[in-house]
Amino acid sequence: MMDLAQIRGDFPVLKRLENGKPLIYLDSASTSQKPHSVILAESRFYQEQNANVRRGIYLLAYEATELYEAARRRVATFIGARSEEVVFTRGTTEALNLAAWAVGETRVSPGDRILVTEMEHHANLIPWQELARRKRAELLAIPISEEGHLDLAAFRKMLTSRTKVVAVTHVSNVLGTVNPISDIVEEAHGVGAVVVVDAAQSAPHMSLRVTELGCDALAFSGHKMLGPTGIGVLWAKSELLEAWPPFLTGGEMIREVWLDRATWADPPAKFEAGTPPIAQAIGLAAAVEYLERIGMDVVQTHGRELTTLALAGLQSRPHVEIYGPKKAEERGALVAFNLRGLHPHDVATLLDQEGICIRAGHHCAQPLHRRLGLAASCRASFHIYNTREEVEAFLEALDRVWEALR
Amino acid sequence: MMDLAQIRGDFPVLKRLENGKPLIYLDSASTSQKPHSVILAESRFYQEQNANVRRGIYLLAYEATELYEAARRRVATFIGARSEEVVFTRGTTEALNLAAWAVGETRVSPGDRILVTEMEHHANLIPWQELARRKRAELLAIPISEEGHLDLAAFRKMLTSRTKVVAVTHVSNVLGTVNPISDIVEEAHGVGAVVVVDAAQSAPHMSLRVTELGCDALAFSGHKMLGPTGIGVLWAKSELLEAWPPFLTGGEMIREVWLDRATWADPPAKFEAGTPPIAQAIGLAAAVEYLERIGMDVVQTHGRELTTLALAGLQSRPHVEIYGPKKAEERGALVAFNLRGLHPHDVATLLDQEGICIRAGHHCAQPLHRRLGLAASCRASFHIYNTREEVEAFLEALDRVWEALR
Amino acid sequence: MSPYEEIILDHWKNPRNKGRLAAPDLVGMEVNPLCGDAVRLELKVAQGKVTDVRFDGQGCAISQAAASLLTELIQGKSLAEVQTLEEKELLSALGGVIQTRLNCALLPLRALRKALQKLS
Amino acid sequence: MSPYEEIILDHWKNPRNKGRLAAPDLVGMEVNPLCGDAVRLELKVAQGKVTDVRFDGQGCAISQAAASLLTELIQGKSLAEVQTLEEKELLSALGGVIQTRLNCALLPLRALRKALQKLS
Ligand SMILES: Cc1ncc(COP(=O)(O)O)c(C=O)c1O
Ligand SMILES: Cc1ncc(COP(=O)(O)O)c(C=O)c1O
Repeated sequence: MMDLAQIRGDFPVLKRLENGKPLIYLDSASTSQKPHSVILAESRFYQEQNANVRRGIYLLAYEATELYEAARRRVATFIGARSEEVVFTRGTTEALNLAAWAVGETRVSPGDRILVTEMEHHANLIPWQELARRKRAELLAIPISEEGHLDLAAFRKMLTSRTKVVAVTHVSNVLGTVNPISDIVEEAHGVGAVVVVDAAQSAPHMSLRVTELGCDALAFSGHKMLGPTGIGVLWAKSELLEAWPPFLTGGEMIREVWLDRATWADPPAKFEAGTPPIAQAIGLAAAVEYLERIGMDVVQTHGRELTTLALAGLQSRPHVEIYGPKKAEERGALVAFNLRGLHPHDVATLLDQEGICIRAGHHCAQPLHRRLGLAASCRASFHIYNTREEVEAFLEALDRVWEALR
Repeated sequence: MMDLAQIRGDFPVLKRLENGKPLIYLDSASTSQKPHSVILAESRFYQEQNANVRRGIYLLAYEATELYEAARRRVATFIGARSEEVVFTRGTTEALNLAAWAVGETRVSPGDRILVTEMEHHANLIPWQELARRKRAELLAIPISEEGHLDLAAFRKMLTSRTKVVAVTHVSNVLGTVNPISDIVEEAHGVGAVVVVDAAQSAPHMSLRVTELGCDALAFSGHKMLGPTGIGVLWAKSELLEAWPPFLTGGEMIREVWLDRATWADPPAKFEAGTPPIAQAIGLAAAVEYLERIGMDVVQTHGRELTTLALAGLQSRPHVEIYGPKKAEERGALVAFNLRGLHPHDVATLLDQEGICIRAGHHCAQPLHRRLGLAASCRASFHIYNTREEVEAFLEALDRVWEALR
Repeated sequence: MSPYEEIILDHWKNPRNKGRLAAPDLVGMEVNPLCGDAVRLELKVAQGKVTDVRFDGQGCAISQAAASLLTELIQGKSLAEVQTLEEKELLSALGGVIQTRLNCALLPLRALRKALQKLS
Repeated sequence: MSPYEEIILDHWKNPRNKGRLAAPDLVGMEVNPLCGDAVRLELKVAQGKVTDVRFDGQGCAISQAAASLLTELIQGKSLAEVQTLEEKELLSALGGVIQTRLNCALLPLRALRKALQKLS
């Protein structure tokens, strides 16, 4: 179905050694590796078509603009959206800051309620804290169950006519939980709240259809989905983009400017002040093309297969504690865990000696770790280039870590 | 002194044809072309060292972090600053938005005064308009003389104890004027105002020493100085960075996070929320290295030589109107002009037919064009890869445009 | 050296129907903020036909020539015909327009569509 | 398979001078927000000498072993010696530390420096 050897051949970094061993990269949830086609798309742009966009009327600039806007169309198609609704940002974080700011300017008044969840990444938490502070609004977090699912009954009770926005992650970067976005949207829309979705961990691994999710805005990063650093996407419904004031101001987002005032261009340009990450948008389009060629269903199935294997292996080891849902079907392609009594850093360092890269820390989710009673955890995460053999090697190495440090 | 043929060989795009003619790229003030070494630095990172920074403790992530921080150190040295004072942003526009926002949060109250100039790029104008609106402060623009110099006498009169910030461009992207930053700083500091400098057009062309300029903050873009898109720099004095609240919030910029509040990391991390443009920072460092190898003095001399030639040629044609200082020594490496009665777009299109790329429009400086009584202008701008022959070809082609359309 | 067709140069140097109408029935105005090009179209309509038309504006040769030519294209036509006028008709009447400047050529057509909006 | 020197494992599994002092003269505390590692150092000082020392903390093997070893290194030393203790002395006493983890190893030294700050 999917030729893993060929796919691995597309990722140059996999030829590298890590501490003298073949690299086993299990940290794609932090950032993914990049295929040749993405690296080439960027360098080819610089070598053959580099010019600023939207400004010049010479052919070179025309071609650059066409490539940039074609990238927008490709990303829009990837998530089932219209291209006027796709705003390029530096990444998920900037996209969520923009959304939180704009929702605040247009919908939140003192005393209003903002909902987040206990499992949010800092990127989908602190911007809302700042908004709550700025607007003197109330910030509440939807609690999670022991297994790491959102407590939807508690959520329903938190919804009031003053609830203006629900900010929720699609897939938790620690628990792996896939949240029921369309259910959340239905409830939230019932009280007139908008739903902002952090898709940083879902966009790389599953077919997203914003119309089916039903949410009002959605953010993700290029670098986690085989694309370059420095590029991300904020999608939002046209009505919102029309209503929202610009977040950053400057060149390219204006209609007319006087010394004392200015009027704005139409979305998405309104939200793209200054020279955008042009080469990076083109690189992201190449990543989308690569993923689509494999097929997002195949990508998701592959991730689930490796997660199933990892979950089973970890569960069979009594000294391992796993966080989040126990079934791979309820998860993204990642598993967070701890070895009893061992610090995640020590585990990660010892695995790295065998060429295995996992993440150790709080994964930008301190409140969640506090909720779980942890300072930190280990996390193994997978993408299309990982193999069953790598997961098995990881599990075996984990036993040697346990032997060495227990 | 400088081997121009060799330098041109370093820029792959120069081998391209434009409308069937050898490309003569005279729009570097909009975005510069990139040498091999910059393109390679980025792709090599993706091929050999790609990982997220600051987070992982495996070797790959350690190397990526080292490269990212080494890039910061190199950029700091390039402008004579300390690396803790260098914040990576997407570009000048984001950097100036950050500065305007933070200055506003820490120094500007209702009734205070903000100074800009009549020659600002929208990027160093609209963020201050927005700040003035938000804080109900007064925004005034320092006027310019007929020749395009700042009216320093008028500036002095505008300084009061309520003047909190002066935002000024180092080099105008239309007039070419090099503004006397240290004089402006001395006056501004006299009333306790901070000075924010837009160095988008100076950083690519001259040796910058922030301590000699004396300003409090300074912004520039990678893509205009042979570096990648998607990366820029905000430099600011440590005291300011310490005092300023963060602009974007999320991962990597925190110390501790609870569900309802958070504390911040030290600068520069405090201002770099989320995954930064890692490959782009590394690419920018390669651009700095390239420029330093040639020598910024040589870069400046070369730009001045071409500008002298262009100015003389344009001045000798009675149907050409030139904007800005008449002497190349008072200018950056660019010239804006018009052919009497012809629209800049038509001029640019006809030149493009001969392979010559110039910019036509308002160059993101509508108020300046209004001040000059123009809807738009043509602009030719130069960088290290341009030759005297190209400038001559441009001048000759301009005569043919005049013949065809007059 | 001109990539501009003769017809563009001709309409640019000798614009047709330039000016204003005393009491137009339909008016449409479009501006390109990137370059300041502006076109205003005024139409007089009687019995479902365009009986008179004027354009006014400023800008590049292509936008102004296109505006001038457009007035000729719609003069005397039925509103139905004018409403279905396609981009490619204007472009081919101009003898073809270089791709980098399509926006300039289509500016008058956008002004026309704005004018017609008031009908529906 | 351990890249950790025996001495690190030894100090980690059998920490020396762990706990608190009744009435410390100097106290320093450091936290690494990225991983939650924390080290607290307490010193008793008499006649310019460290007469007693304790550490407390939580975290990875390297940070905790380094803290334990550091207490041994400074116990009984003059304040002058303690103040000039260099990073490399601690690192070599630990038998060398892997580059990716230098931060962990140096956390206790930063806590010590914080404690000593109160002297100057
Ligand atoms: C003087 C000046 N300031 C600011 C900018 C904005 O830079 P960027 O688009 O890279 O953010 C430019 C370039 O367009 C400029 O010339
Ligand atoms: C769930 C989630 N949200 C947001 C982010 C932030 O993404 P970025 O750092 O690309 O802005 C991440 C990745 O770190 C994430 O996993």
